[in-house]
Amino acid sequence: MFELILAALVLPIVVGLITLTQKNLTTIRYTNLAGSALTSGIILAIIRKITEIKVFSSEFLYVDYLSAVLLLVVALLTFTATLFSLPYMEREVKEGHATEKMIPRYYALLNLFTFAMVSVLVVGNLGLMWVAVEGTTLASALLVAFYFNRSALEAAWKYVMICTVGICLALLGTMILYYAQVNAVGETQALNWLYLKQISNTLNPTIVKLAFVFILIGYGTKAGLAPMHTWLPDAHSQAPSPVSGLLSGALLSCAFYALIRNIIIIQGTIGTEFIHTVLLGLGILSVLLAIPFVLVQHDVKRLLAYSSVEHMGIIAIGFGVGTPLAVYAALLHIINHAIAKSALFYLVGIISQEYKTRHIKEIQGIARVMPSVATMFMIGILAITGTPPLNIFISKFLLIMAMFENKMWLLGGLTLLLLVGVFAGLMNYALKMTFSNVPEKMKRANVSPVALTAIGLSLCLMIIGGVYLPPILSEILTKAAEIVIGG
Amino acid sequence: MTENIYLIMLLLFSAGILLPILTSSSPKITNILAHGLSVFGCLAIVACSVEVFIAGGVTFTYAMGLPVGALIIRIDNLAAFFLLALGVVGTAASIYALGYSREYYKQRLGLMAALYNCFILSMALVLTVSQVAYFLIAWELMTVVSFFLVNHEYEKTANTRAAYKYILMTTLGTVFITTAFLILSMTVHSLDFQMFKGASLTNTLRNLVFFCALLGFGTKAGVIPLHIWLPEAHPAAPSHVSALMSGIMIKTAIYGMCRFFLEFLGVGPAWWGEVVLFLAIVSSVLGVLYALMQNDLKRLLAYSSVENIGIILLGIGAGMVFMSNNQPILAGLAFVAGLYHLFNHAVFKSLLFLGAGSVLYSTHTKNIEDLGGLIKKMPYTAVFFLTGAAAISALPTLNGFVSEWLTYQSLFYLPQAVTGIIPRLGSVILIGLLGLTGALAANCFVKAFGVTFLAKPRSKHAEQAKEVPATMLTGMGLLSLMCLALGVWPQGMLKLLQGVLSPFTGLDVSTLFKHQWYAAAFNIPQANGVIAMPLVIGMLVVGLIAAVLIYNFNGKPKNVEGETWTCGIIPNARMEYTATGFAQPVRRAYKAFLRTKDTVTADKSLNPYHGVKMKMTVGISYLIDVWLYRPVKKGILFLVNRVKPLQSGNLQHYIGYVLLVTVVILILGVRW
Amino acid sequence: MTLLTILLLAGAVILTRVSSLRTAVGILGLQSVIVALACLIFGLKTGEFHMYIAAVLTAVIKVGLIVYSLWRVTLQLKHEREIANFNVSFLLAILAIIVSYGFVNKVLPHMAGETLGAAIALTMIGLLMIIARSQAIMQVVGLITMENGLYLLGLSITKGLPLIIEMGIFFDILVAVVVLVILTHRLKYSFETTDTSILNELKG
Amino acid sequence: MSVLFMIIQVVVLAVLAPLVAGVIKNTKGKMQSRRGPGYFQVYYDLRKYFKKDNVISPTVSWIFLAAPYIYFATALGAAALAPTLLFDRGLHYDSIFVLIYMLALGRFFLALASLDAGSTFGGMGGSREMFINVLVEPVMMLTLFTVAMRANSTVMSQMAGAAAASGISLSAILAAIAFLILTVAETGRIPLDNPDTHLELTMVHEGMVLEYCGRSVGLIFWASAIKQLVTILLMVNFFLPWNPVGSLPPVVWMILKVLVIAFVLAGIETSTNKMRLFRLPGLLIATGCLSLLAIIAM
Repeated sequence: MFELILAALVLPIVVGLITLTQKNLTTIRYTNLAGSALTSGIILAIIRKITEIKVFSSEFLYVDYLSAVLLLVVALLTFTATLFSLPYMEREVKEGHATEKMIPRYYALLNLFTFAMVSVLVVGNLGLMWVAVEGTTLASALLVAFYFNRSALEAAWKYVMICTVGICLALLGTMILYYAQVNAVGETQALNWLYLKQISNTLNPTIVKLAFVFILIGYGTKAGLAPMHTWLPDAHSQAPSPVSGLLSGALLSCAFYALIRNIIIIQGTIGTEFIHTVLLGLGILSVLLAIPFVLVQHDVKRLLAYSSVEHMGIIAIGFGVGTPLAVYAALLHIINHAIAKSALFYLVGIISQEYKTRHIKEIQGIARVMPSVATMFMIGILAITGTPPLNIFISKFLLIMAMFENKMWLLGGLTLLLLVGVFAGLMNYALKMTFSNVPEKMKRANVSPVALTAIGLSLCLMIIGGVYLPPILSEILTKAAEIVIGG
Repeated sequence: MTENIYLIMLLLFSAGILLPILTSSSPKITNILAHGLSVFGCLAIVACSVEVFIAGGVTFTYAMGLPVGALIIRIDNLAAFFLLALGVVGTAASIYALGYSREYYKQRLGLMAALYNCFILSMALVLTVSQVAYFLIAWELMTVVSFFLVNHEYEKTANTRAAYKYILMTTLGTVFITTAFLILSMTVHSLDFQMFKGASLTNTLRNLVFFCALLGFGTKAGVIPLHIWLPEAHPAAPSHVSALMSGIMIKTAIYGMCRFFLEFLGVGPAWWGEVVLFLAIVSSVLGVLYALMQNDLKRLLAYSSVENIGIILLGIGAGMVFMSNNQPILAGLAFVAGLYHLFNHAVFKSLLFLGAGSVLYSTHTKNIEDLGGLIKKMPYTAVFFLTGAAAISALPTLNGFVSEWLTYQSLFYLPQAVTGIIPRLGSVILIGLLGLTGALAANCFVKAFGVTFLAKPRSKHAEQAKEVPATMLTGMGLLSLMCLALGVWPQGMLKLLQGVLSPFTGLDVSTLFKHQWYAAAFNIPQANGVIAMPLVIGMLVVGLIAAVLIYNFNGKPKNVEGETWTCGIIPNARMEYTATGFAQPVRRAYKAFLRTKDTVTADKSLNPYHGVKMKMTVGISYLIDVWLYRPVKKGILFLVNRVKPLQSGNLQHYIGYVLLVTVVILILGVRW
Repeated sequence: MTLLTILLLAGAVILTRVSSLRTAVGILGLQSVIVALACLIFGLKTGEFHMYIAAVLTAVIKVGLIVYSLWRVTLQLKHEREIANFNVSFLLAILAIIVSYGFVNKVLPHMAGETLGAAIALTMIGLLMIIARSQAIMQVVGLITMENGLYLLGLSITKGLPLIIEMGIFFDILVAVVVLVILTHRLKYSFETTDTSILNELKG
Repeated sequence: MSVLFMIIQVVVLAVLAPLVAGVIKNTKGKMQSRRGPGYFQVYYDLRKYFKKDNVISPTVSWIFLAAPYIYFATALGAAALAPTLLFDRGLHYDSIFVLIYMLALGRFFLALASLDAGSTFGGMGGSREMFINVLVEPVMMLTLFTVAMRANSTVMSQMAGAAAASGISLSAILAAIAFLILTVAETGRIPLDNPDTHLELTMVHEGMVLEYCGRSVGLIFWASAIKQLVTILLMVNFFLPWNPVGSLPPVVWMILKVLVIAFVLAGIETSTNKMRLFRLPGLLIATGCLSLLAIIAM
């Protein structure tokens, strides 16, 4: 097990280094494809192993079902993102948005990013977890700024600044938590998650509550919860599309994972009431704040970014409701959202490359320019808006069901209504882009099969996820939910 | 047995969904395969419901790999009744589609055919699934599939807008449906419909469920003021799909209401019924009024669907009032009336849509101002359309008449059931308004048929019209026969409805109908009534014979040709009375409701006195839009534009937000 | 120790009044030196070995690399000056110090070492600089100041975080500064200025 | 048995209908200080019509040809259902709604026929006829409702019985007035319509049948006469059911009352002048209010 985890951590670094040394683009492509495939394979192996040994913990590493859920997300997205990057970056070079010598840097950073995210998920020490989360920011910052044009720089600057300020608050929180630990039991096993979990009820509630606030804000900023989400639309819209997919699908989820890890300990000390209330509040606020920007939007990638804010809100609501069912739903929602949203970002990548713009008004008649892409796009939009029989509906429905089970009639109804608001915006623009008349300069285009494969993979998962959930996955989620509840 | 038929049905439709996509190379094969399969699928549906009526209801569950529980299929009489309607209309529509699809050989036929099959399947699922999660899945599937069908001809941007309006409204409706279902299921801690009966709810929750169900299903049914999507979406879809949408899909909403109001919620307070009645009468009067104003044939039909949903709900609402007033027999009568009209409307409205489709097929225009004289070009279509028009105007010996009569009968006893002067007076006026609806409907369909099929062709399209292929005629013929059969011999359907309604508490249909072979007679404590269709037919036939005899009393007359009298000028098509002109008196009399905006433009250059080339454009604006939807839209946009500046692009602000929320939560934490 | 604290705060306060980037970076270096010294003193007090390492790391990374890289950039930004209302931020900085000391003495007197208040004050001033300054370099300086504050806080409430974590944090700060320096570089390159107040194109 | 009664009734009414029409025409003449056509004039007209041949426009379709038969047939049907003195015919098939929809059927086809010829006048007539029907139908329902509520049944024989049983009351009188106006409307007379105008633009019912000639027109006029008699019978049996005590048998009373109504109609037609089409809604709304008052007063 240890070896596996180590491999999963080292492999991306190695691939990254190889990439930097290589000049030949083809080799780079194949190395990275192979590398990502191998990484995903290893991660899946880890998950498989977890289902047998339930939990693995060493001095600094800790993996259990909860990490497994997120590892699954990272595994899937790393692979699809890399696969999609191949044709995408090729085209970028052809279009002249990027030069050939930027390509190695891109792939190297991509691998670094993967490494950072995996390390967030496998470390068992809250301090190191903080380090890793900050690491993801730094690794992705240069990816966001990849094109080094004005708006990309602006986005990256804001991204780093806001996230670092936020993450500093998280550091403060972590320190306070450590202080609580020191006061309670001394310095042994500082910030070791497992240990803290065991002794959580001995900590001083007031201090821990203080810590919670800072940790929540810090990781919440990274997870894109409103109103700390402000960096998100900029970064997502300026990064290269595969990276946008990763950011939205994997990074946000990883930040959320860090938050949850902390909360598991904190709720052992101060109880769940305050935590749940705050999470519910932020969740609703995120959904609410996303709506106006989805209803009136000019940039298609920002549109998707705000929908990510909304979905993070939904997940927050899930953890805020806090019943086993709700948490189960929230975790499932993390997976579903990651798959669907990344696929959508890839699609938008293709579309914006074809139309040479991200302006919704100028993207018209996809259905007649790229029928296959249009079909996938509509399916993706339907999925992301939680329409059956696609995967997100299942988690959405379970979540709402959990709310009603908790006698939250009005909150549940309100959430449903808000989702309609988002639906209205997304559907409106999706229809305008897909079915309107084609501008004369556009003619029927053919899309790279590799890209379609990458998206098709996610699409299959979406459709299957809508009608069938593998029992093994269901078991993982149930156990993970138990861990979150603190059972 | 039933289960096997059901599975076969599923199989057929699944094949119907897959094959067209695979064989999309040759449209002819696709067409025959897909619609052939759907014909058999619909027959299977009919068989299924018949089997249920004979052998009794069935329940079977399939464990699915989803965390939302097992799939429960339950077909009781109520479901079977709706399935029957679906099967009959579906069969006709599918046969019709065999011919009609030629229109789409160059327009993504494979996709359309697949969606068509999926559409029928989803409706069948909606009617049979008896578990909340899967019901919602089927419901949404139905919406989405029909949405793509509405959007099928996206070459016209208007269709896309219609589709958007449609899916937005229905999604909004689904919110309320979900809420209603989840409140119920979470109080009984089960997703199975069967458990909902007599769920112990507090009054507030009970009313909440009622309203959510009413709003949610009302949206799908197209009840005013939630109807705005309907007149946009139904015309946009391919005609055989419009037929199914108007004929069956909006009825699935009524099915949902029946489930809630009859089964789940049980007998409710009287005001529930009164609310339903109010919505119903508003829908029927405004619906038919707007229908009369339309010149687009399919839009006209769509609005008349709104009207007929209103009439159906009149029956159901009256039934609810009677139930709460503890008059089970009258309640039974009212529900029978409602459901009978539902079935009838399913039949003749789809017939009319298919007719409109045939007109579209051979003239390629829906604007009746450009039509005329088609009765000579396409005689059979004309006969079928006339049957539908007469039936929907509730003329005797056709099915519409029977259900209309039953509705009148049940409404007649309403004033004695309701309490309070306002409801009492209201229920009296109700009858007057229903009369008004009937008269307007007759007016509307005289216009529709007369202008479309009679007199001289008004345009080239109409002149070059040809009779449609046999398959399409067969489809329409089938439904026309149904219209006649259900009118001439209502006993069968009434017996069926007795079976459908008997299991529900609060109403009593056992003693309702004395089944003479010749008369649908009902007797209730207050009084009794007979409707002897054979007698009515007899009178008409005897009358006709008498008329013919008298006509030819002194030998056969000699018929001489002579031009129509138009003060001595040779008449041409431009002198004919137009559809707009035909509707003008009502238009003017009901200005207040229609908010007519008419403008006359004349080119005064040649003749400064009254000008030449006079042109009149007439328009009406819809109250609901003006009073409800536009303000809401404005308000939302206003809020949006107030909120958007938050994302100001200024880093300092952003960090400010972070600190602000930190402080707020800190304070919260301290105060906790 | 008290002397160091006073120096530290004085430096921070002065930091809010400088308009030249290089001066700011210089003061930052000074500040980092003080922090390193503080760390050393803590080490001497507690005899914790890893404190020494932490001190060394601070010296090497914060004083050495970070200041160096920032200095490098500022060399290219000859004509960049901070233009902001110094008086306001100055007063705010003073206020921050008063508030934080008041807070410490009121709320948690039992742990009112000299440094805690200073640490909080330093953090707040750092944040203040990020918000109130528009020069990229100034914001970075603010960030480091904030981080210094946090570090000091860690030192004063606990005896510093475990070494491995400390190293991670140091590493992160280093990388962050490198990234920010690159970005600043590019800003200069494509906007001809490093005044971040013009970075407000991405809206809505 | 009841069927036999029915046939007798149909024959009698069909035969007498033209006479009533004649009486009205004659009285009108007298009131306008003319001699007026003889009582039997309508019979002569009909005989003449049925001798004539047809001129048929090439525009028309089978609808045009079939309409007169259907119109006549529905009139006979109405006659068969109309309430006469043979109250309570065992079976309750004679629902008021059946009668109303019988008439509706005839109207429907006549309106279609009016469009079929493709002349402006026909269309105009049809449109107006349907419009007036839109105004009349709801009021008709309400007014009949007053009686039906008294009988607590919509079966005409029972309604007539109940009406006869109940004494003179305010509500009854109001309803009677309302229905009188409706009778005028249904029989297509001034002030709603002008049966013997010769100017196409003022025609309503006449406009619809303008294109007919010969035997068809004979059928239509006869049917209209029957319809008129049926309406008057409704008036008599539902709204004037009271027979002043006397030795005369009820049949005589009924005939007398029919004649009285005929005179009244003639009187109205002489004394008022035709309203503009768009004044009619006001009139009929007023009528509707009358019948509502009648219901409230009950």
